[in-house]
Amino acid sequence: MQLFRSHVLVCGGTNCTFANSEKIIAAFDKNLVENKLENEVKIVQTGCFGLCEEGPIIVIYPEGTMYFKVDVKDVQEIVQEHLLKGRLVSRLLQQSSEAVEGEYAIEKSSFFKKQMRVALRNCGVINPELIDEYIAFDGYKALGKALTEMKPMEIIKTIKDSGLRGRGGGGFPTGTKWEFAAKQDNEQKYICCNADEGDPGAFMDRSVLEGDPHSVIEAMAIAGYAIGANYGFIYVRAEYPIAVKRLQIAIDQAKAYGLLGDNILDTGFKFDLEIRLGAGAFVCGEETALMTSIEGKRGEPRVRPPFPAVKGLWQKPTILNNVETLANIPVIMLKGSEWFASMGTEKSKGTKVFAVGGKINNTGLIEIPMGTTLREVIYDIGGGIPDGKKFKAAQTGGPSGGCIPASHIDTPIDYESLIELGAMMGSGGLIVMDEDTCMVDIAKFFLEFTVDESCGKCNPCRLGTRRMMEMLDKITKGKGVMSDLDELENLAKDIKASSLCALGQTAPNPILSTLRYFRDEYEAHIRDHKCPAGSCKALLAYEVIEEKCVSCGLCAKNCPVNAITGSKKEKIPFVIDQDICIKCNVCFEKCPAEAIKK
Amino acid sequence: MKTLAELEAIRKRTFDEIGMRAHTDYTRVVVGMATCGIAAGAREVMNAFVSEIQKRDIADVNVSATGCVGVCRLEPIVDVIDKDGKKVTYVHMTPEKVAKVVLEHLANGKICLEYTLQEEE
Amino acid sequence: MNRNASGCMKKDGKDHLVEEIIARHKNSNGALIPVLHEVQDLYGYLPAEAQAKVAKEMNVPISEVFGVISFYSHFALKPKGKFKISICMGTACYVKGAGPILDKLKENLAIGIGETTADGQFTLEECRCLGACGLAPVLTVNGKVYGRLTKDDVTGIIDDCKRDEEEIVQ
Amino acid sequence: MITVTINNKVLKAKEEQTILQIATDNGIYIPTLCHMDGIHDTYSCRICVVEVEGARTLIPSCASKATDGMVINTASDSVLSARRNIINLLLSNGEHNCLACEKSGECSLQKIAYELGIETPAFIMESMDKATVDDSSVMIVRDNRRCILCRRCVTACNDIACNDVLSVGFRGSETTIICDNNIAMGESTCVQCGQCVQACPVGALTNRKSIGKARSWETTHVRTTCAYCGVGCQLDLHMKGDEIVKVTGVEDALPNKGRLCVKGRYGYDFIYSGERLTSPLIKENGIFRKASWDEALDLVASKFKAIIEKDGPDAVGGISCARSINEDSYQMQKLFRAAFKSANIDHCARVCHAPTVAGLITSFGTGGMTNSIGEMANTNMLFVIGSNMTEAHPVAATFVKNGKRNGAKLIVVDPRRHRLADYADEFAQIKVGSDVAFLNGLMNVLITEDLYDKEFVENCCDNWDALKEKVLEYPPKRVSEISGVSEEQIIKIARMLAENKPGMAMYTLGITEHTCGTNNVMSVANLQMVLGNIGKENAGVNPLRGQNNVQGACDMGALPNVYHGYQQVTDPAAKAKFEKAWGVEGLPDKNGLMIPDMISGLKTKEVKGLYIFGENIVGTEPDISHVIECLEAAEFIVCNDIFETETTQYADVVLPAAAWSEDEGTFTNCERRVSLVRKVKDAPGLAMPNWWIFKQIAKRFGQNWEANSGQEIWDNEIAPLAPFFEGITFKKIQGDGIQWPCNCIESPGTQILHLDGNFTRGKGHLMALDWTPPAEVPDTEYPFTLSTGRRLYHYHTRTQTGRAQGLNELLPEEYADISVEDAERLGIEHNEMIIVKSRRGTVTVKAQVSDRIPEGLVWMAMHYFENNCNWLTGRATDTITKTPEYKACAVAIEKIS
Repeated sequence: MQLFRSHVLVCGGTNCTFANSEKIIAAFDKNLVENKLENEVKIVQTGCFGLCEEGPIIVIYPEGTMYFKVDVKDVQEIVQEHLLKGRLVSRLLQQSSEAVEGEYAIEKSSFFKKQMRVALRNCGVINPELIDEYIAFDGYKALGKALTEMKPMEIIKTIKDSGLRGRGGGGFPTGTKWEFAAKQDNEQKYICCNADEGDPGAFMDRSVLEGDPHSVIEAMAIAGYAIGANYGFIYVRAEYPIAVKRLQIAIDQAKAYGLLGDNILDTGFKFDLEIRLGAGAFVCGEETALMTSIEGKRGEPRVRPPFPAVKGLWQKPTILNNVETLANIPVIMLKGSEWFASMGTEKSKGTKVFAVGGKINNTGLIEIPMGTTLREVIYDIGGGIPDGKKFKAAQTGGPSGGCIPASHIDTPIDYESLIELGAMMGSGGLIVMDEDTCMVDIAKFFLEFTVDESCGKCNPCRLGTRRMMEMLDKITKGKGVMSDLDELENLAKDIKASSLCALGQTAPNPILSTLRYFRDEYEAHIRDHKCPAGSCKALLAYEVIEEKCVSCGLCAKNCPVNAITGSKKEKIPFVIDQDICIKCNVCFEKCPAEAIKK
Repeated sequence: MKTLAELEAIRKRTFDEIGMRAHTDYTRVVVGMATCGIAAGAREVMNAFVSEIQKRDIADVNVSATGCVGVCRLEPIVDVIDKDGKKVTYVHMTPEKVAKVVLEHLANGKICLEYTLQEEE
Repeated sequence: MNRNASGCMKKDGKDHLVEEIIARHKNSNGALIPVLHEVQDLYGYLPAEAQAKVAKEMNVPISEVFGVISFYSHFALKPKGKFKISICMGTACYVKGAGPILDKLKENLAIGIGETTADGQFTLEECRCLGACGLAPVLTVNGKVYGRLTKDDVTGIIDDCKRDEEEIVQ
Repeated sequence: MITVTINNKVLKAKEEQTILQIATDNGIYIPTLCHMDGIHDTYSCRICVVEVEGARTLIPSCASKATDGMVINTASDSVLSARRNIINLLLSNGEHNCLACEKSGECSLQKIAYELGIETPAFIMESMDKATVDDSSVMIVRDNRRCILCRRCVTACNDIACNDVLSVGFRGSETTIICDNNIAMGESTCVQCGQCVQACPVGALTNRKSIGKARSWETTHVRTTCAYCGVGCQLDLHMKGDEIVKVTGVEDALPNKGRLCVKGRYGYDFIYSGERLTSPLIKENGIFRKASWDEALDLVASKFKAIIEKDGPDAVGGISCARSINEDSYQMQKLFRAAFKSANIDHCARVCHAPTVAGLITSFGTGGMTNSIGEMANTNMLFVIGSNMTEAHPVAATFVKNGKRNGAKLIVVDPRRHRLADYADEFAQIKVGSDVAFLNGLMNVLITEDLYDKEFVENCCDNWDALKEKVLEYPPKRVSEISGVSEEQIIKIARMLAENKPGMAMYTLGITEHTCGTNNVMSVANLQMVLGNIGKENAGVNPLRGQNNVQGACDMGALPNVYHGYQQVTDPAAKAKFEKAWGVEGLPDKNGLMIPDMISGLKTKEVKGLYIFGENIVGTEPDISHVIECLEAAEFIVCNDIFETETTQYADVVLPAAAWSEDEGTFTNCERRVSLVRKVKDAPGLAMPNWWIFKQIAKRFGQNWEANSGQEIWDNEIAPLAPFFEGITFKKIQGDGIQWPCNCIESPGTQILHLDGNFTRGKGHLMALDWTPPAEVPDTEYPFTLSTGRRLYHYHTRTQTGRAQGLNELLPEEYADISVEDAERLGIEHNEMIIVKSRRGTVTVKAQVSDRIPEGLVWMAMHYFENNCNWLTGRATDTITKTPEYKACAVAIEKIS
């Protein structure tokens, strides 16, 4: 075993991989050899650090220096300067942080300062493709403890006491779920990991799978021991090739170490698992649909009860846990329920991972204690809204969730407070919207999503979502009438009440939530035929502000449909013919004098 | 199939190797690696630290590089900063001296006064 | 009219490969979807003959096989173009302007979502979140990611593909 | 018991009951669109939602079990609002035009919309793709514009009929019902049983034949028994005036539980055919002329009198009809025995299941199916040998498929890989005619591996040692050589049989139509006794009878050896009993001639007069050329029929008869169930019920029979004169029929024979049987084996199905099925016309190349006359029952050059 003085961790998460991190690794390999540093410095491909906006990211230990938006051509400089000479490459440090010693280190940056990494503890720290590195950070210790020191009921009690709740969105107490399944008298039981992360804009689970796959495997084995199951399935989206690959490597390694299979750690406990790929159906994130899909059928939800813990996969008791939920299990087992319960709020314990996106500076993945306020997330961690725009609302819970308006920005984030606001925790997607975002359009966007992703089994969801989308479409085109709003609300409530599964029951949430906080925007679309955010194309009217027009003619020159007339020579202000205008926004973009309004 | 004991062995061995990423309290060995330092043999000194630490299986020590401290005449310069932030600076270091510093200072907590700046001056 | 009397089936060169796939999965529960994944990898889509083969070999009604295929958007019933342009319509990308990029793509390629250009070169698809929200808005061309796009990038990306194609031809 | 409150009413209910069940039990109405009680639930329509106190959402009452103390409101504002919105959503897309819809008046959507006060849809969904009409199927019109995606049709197709054609395709608002892989229904594997139509709550699936015939409220429903096959399905005839406008299966009725096949549902309209015989016909100078009843009947009576006077009663013969009601067969055998004093009465069981009756009487003591069709869905083992059930007994096959889906093992043994084999756990493709060897092989394994039911064999059976000795001569190796089934598979099947009990054995004509037919039957009986599978529920030997009333015709004594109820004619006590009852003397006390001998007797002049009732023997008897020759040699032939047939051509007098639905009586299905056949219209023209015709002839023989209706014949004669039927009366079988034996009025009938191993004959008789090859085996001149049978869309010689609109379209001509291998070798293309010839004849027929046929086999049917397989079949018969060996003869096939 060779000791290296320095480790260069290169993010191998999807964002950074897409942004070329693999080429960066190759460049490092080449440069280290050229500088004869290959025996002193080790390159490690690791999981997501969270700051995806700034990727590709590399971190150099032992100092913990974090470099952002690293390009292949920067590698030489990093090797020469940092690794060889110990000097920071300050242009690659985060813009806001000053190059004061210590302050550039990963844990001291503002992005990480308010975070608390439990589920993501190993992401960006270990090489996910090496089981030894996972073991080095106490990996499989919890499984060992469970199998040798604890009875199943003690494990369940620990999880119950910790207050851990399902991180997939529902927030059901995990320990209680396990207890149901444990109490079922059945030879065959199953553990399923729900890694069908489908909310648009959410990638927490993928990051865990890519960065720390063994934590999920270990947790599933613990769960299996606790409820008496010896087989598990991990249902992953086919759209996550890196996660699938790393999971498979991890499973193979765990099998090779005897941490999966027969007689685990010589305790006689047997547990095995396999990966099942999703095939592009959002509804399969719903637990009964997921099971139906694993059974090889159309992923349509089933009626509950019976609950999966009683009759799940192939009618056998089955536990489904979300990736993030599982990732918490080993730590809870090692550090104890009290430690976990000490974080968070009264009813929402521990931390929660959010994928923060949209109109925010630090797009990425964050893990915060429950109860952190939205303001802290957006401004302290997220670095605020770009271009000095105003924060309008944050959308959580994806198509099942709702919006938190700016007026509630100081709400502490936990399960209950979000529900109270008409939003929901969901799996952890958090999309930030600024003044340019039209809330009717956002509601329509989510409805288009649910229309596409409704399984089509029950009538309210199959037809009702489409009807609601039609009505929203009408409104965004300025063809709505005021009575539509009541009709919409009424329909939304009935769909919520009568749909078969959670998808249908929550599909109206984006509408109900935006109607609750932004009814005036709806009314403006209907009554004034105006989109206050200037986003709904059909309602825009581009006009030249005469006083500001410098008669340069750039607008007319660039107009694709020749809708703008005027004279550069005679300095006559230009005019847009509304009948011809196709609202392509080109004139607005090209005008040097900001003389065009919409 | 691995046993719990084997698992612990893997844990310890690998942690020694990669533990620097964990950011717990470490004693830091900082080698001045500016041009002047390298010219004076800082690379060799640094490598010596790494291999000696590995040889003696000393945990909780990080070896890292830093830039020019500004006293080029004393290069290679090495700071050993303990967990409480107390700093000892060794100057004119050589690989041979490193062996002693590792054994005395890092392993046994006894400062090798003879190599420190104070002594030099 | 098919009256079940004749069960003759057309054979193609990949028949035995399909059989191999099925044989590998036959003993596992709920194997239909894993099998379809692999068969689609083989053909690039799921042609009717392959559906029939899977149905017969796995002893599943062909109606169920089709029901499953048509349920999941990952499975394709029609062959795709040489270049699969897939634009992310996840929330992050949408909020950051994926819509206008999609419009531009439609305009440039003169096809709608899910369609393939007449020359068989391009298929335009939308997908729900690649999880590359940090690079939003993004699209992929045959898996290659283009991020932080503006609608002005569209023409260039399509030209890139056309150039690649010419290089291959040459 | 639990207590729940529904709409402020406090109700007691059983635990595990759903809210919907409790409401329904208590007369509280909850509307539903998708629910199919006890069959399958999709819970998808959401119309049945109710409000439950404390619940977060509305609760689907069909899916939710009530709990103690539950407080439910079935019509709260929120419930009604949700229902109204859902119905509006359903109405808002597609085209729900009640004016044009077949279903108007019995449409669930229409009904619920009406109840909710919805006059027109509140909105129109414009963004939905327009649904279309699939007009490709012969019998079924799929109007997707009216489809509400309740999926009842999918359930009907997959879980009830198990045809697996319909499924749900696509997703979300694009979801549609698909056939196979989304092809037109008419192009699909759909067998057009119409179960989906019956399940459809709206007008999305309709019977093409019924369109425009009647509005639902104009029709009355008459329950009756199907005119096709031995399952005896219960039908609801939807009548407008005297026209049947639609047929549906009677839900929950025995034996079919609402299920029907394509013939049962759509084969009804032959009775309205313009080709019906409407007047007695007398042949003069080779040409038929119309005659009055008196003239025709006088002529028949005088001719028969003359023959009997001159040549004795043995010179006349009668062939009764297995498609007509029991009362007709009873009257005909009575005519022959009581009026003509002739023993020569038989019927077409001779050509199908006579070996069943003989074999099972020998083995068990009673010649009927031991168990019942419904049990097939509940058993643990389904052993199907020599039976193409999905085509010949489609509704029985649905129960077999249900059984398989419910977890039973299915073993199919047949030379052809027919459709049922696709569902099987094991399919043994045996060589034609190797059944006894194969069955002995199975018993060999059971005995050598000590897997047989020792207790049953010892306590309930006799002749064990002889059987054992014989069976041990058939080790798997030898059996494999004879049957072509591998040793491993023989052993595997035997073990599977032993491991999965109780098990049912089913067979049809693949077993009986052999020179060793009776042995085959007894061999099946042996197997089931060795397994201990007799006298229990979900077990037994279960022959599926061919024609709708072939069981009944046997039961009624239209056989040369028994009076009705299997009372032996050679038994003096029986003779005395019937002489007394019928008020006659000199009933024949010997067994009469069987059909083949009657026919041949015409040529040898032993038989001079033949009375053919409802049978088209020219098409159905083997060796057609021979049959024609014999008929041409006859002195006098009279036919009762409803149509002119190939056989009536040879008659001297043709008497027009009432058809199915034109007379009231009973059919007995293969599970011994006597069910009512009702009259819904008068026979056309002068046509009269058959029993009336026989009665009129008897009158001319000086006998005055009192009974003047089917009911009087049954209640006053058939029931009192046979212990098997004594407890059955017309009154008792107004609903579901009763299975004989039913020996007293209190008895509910007998579902299972030989209960607890108490065989009718005392102990079950184990017959030691040797395998014998078919009479005619392939040689170099005729290198193929021809096996014959029937196909789904037609029934025998098409006298009925050929006149039912649509069935000819579904199967427009005869085929010869040949193997892919032989076709390749001979260069024969699919659908190419070929010549098939045997030592007896030659036909030109279209080749159907199929991978369901093994090399060396040619398979044909008898539906179309010109290329009827019986031009080719031989006259070799079962030694005991004289049942022809339709299943094996040697043929050659040739390309037409």
